[in-house]
Amino acid sequence: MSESNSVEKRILESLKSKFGESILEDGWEGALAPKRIKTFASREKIVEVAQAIKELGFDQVISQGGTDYPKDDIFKVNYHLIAVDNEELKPIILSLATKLPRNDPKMSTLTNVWRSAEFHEQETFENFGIFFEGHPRMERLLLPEDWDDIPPLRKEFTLPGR
Amino acid sequence: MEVVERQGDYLTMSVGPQHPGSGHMRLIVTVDGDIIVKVKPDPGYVHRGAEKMCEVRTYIQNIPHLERPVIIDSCGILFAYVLAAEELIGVQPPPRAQYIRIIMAELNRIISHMYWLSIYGIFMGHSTMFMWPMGDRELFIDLAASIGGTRVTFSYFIPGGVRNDIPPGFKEKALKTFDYFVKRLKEYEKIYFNNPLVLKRTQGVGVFKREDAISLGVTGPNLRASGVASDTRKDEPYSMYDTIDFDIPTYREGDSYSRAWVRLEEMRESMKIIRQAIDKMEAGPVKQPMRGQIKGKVGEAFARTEAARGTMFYHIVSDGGKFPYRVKISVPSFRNLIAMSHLLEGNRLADMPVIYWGLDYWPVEADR
Amino acid sequence: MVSSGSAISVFAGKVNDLLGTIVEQSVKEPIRYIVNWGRLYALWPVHLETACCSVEFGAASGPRFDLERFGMLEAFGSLRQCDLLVVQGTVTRKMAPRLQWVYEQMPEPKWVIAMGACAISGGLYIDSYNVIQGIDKIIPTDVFIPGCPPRPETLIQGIIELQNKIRRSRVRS
Amino acid sequence: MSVSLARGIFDAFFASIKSLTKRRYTLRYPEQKLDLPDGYTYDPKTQVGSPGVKGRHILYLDKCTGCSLCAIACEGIADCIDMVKVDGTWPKDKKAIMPQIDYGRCVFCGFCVDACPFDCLFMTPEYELASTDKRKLVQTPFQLGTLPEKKGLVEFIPDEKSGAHHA
Repeated sequence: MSESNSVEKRILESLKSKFGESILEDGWEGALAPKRIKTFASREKIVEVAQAIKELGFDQVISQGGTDYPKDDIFKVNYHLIAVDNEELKPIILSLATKLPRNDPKMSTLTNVWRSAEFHEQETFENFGIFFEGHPRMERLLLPEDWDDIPPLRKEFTLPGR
Repeated sequence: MEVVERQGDYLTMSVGPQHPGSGHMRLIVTVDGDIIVKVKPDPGYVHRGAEKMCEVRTYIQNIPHLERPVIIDSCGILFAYVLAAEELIGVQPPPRAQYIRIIMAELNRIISHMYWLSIYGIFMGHSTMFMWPMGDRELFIDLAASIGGTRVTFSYFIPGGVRNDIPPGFKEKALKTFDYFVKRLKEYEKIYFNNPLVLKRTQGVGVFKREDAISLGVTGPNLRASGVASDTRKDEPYSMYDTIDFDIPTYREGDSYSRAWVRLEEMRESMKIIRQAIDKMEAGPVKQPMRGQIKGKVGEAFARTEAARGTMFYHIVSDGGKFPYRVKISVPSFRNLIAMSHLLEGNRLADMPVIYWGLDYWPVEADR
Repeated sequence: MVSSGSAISVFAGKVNDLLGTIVEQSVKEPIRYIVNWGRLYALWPVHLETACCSVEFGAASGPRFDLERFGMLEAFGSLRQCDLLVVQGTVTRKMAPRLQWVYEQMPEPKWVIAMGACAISGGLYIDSYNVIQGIDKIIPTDVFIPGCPPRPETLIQGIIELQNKIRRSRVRS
Repeated sequence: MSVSLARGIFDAFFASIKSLTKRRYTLRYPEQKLDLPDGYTYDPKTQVGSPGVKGRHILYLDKCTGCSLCAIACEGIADCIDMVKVDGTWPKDKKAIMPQIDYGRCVFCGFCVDACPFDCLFMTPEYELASTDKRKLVQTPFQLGTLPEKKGLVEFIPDEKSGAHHA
């Protein structure tokens, strides 16, 4: 356990040396757990941080999704990254989070860094209304063509009869 | 795959959603003659809003509808949810329950691969290969149903263990079935996998290069067919997989043929895993009893497992209430969908069913 | 003269009616039987998969349950030669217009089977924003097969119910 | 190349021909029925169920107290259980309300059985529920109170010599 923990610590340290303490600045929970690394980047710096994470060896986006926090008036966007082609990093899932204000939900896309983020970002766009600048196809994917309600995964959207 | 831009008339047509070869999705295909130039997938015909529904259901009530997206692999999709929910609720399943989970997950993997194999057969017009796996699949369905109660949707894993013990006489029944099935697999190889007609249609069709497969986010058997030995059961052993000895079959070619072989080999490995799990299982409780309303602690948890189609990932955020605050389901089919247009472009229209189903894309799972 | 002539014509008309009913009764019933018998064992289902119940439909067409014993053949390309629509599971808002188009394109007579809880009433997805709560709201439905998904035996039982219904049904002239 | 081609085709052909000698695979359903085990039951003390088939429910009317815990458990799943008034006097059930199940909605997950603390709601292996009338899918407490007759006869036997068959 200690050995695998050292890999995670080393990755976090290398990110810290590049971007400072802001990489840990998440108001929710600790940054390091066994096989889990939680990082944070502001939306201005996220492409830069993502590039650095990719260079470390994380080559696939396993999941990307948003969470709506109407109380704090923000959206939190999580990218979960794995390494399929790097023996040392294989057990680790790295989460890269960012916060967006609810009245201006916009951030630049990470499809240029990881191509596998493409459909995930499209899905987050239709479910939350978060706009990804520079995305090749920012259009509806799963919802019906005639959807005219607010994006369904926002908290103010309530299910009928609930 | 390189597409040579050609002068001439392009024809755009949509394949599906009512089409014998498409399932419940639509592909908008542009062809030049019979060469596919461009493919735009149009999923969402079975989008049922599972992620939103999770927010108004308790951790237990979420179980039945979370396994519906992929009912042929219902334990596979539920496994990661249960692991993430256990982390939030703070319960640990007893060891016997963990072995039973492995047995069920692997049985589901075989059931899912058999369904895939039979449809793969009928897509190539090989009716025998539809009938044989579809029939032998029933043996494994009977095995799983004797534990789970229903034929495909078991609602069997719950946070804290499994809902019931395995029935008496399961071991003998399972071993008898495996002995039968191992011999059947050899016949499958004869009539299908080594059949020259099938070789001609699948070898070198829909080739995925290793780098492309990684960068596009392809997962599961499709990734392993391209030479990347990536399997969550080995990478990040969850449950009791670290006590079990098994191999990950990988192939280098990355074509439709090797994707079929990966799945065939995986069925053999799954039987190996179940045999070991049955032997290692000791008597004991199968569930940690819980009293009162189940609540998750404030925070977030994520877990991944290896389902039949690839890595299943759940991200659950809890605000301390009885309902999860947000459940993000990341399913392998959805991540394989991006590869579809990449693979189809430049191939012939006649090869489309082989490539499409060779990816084992399950629309209901992708749409959620 | 006039009155007797009209009496004769009335009489002739009555005889004609009576004969007509006798002939109709004696011919229509066998014809109805024969036509229905022909329809009964040649149910050609549309290959429209709406959701996950298609797995159990596939299993029912497999060798263990073998729907072809009941004259149900498997997948077909053309809607124009099909007379049975098996709605295999959830119908979403995106799929609903397609389902209606498929139904409209099928020739008369046609029957609809709602397979699975989602097709009957929405099932698990009672409060989902994207699911139609029961297909009998959009197309007329003949047989309901409960289950999630139904066992292939239940599907076969539903098809036997449908065949009984066809056997009873009237034939339009 | 041509030798291996011929050999491959011959192998495939021979493997298929061999299956002509095997026994019939098909379960002739309406005449033969599978021998299913008993229905799913649950022990509220140990919180563990029994491995059993999840089919139509059985309600032991004399044990039901009308607590409507099953309906609450089902509310977030399929919402198929309604508590309805039943005729007669029930010593344990003062309000005389009992569950009525709409099989047009039920998904046979069995969480209502887990929720019942009085051992009165279990499942049976009955699955023949298809109907031409949607209203007939709703089963009243009295309909749920009857045990199905056991009709199971045959078992599925995997046997590579004679082929998998039902007997």
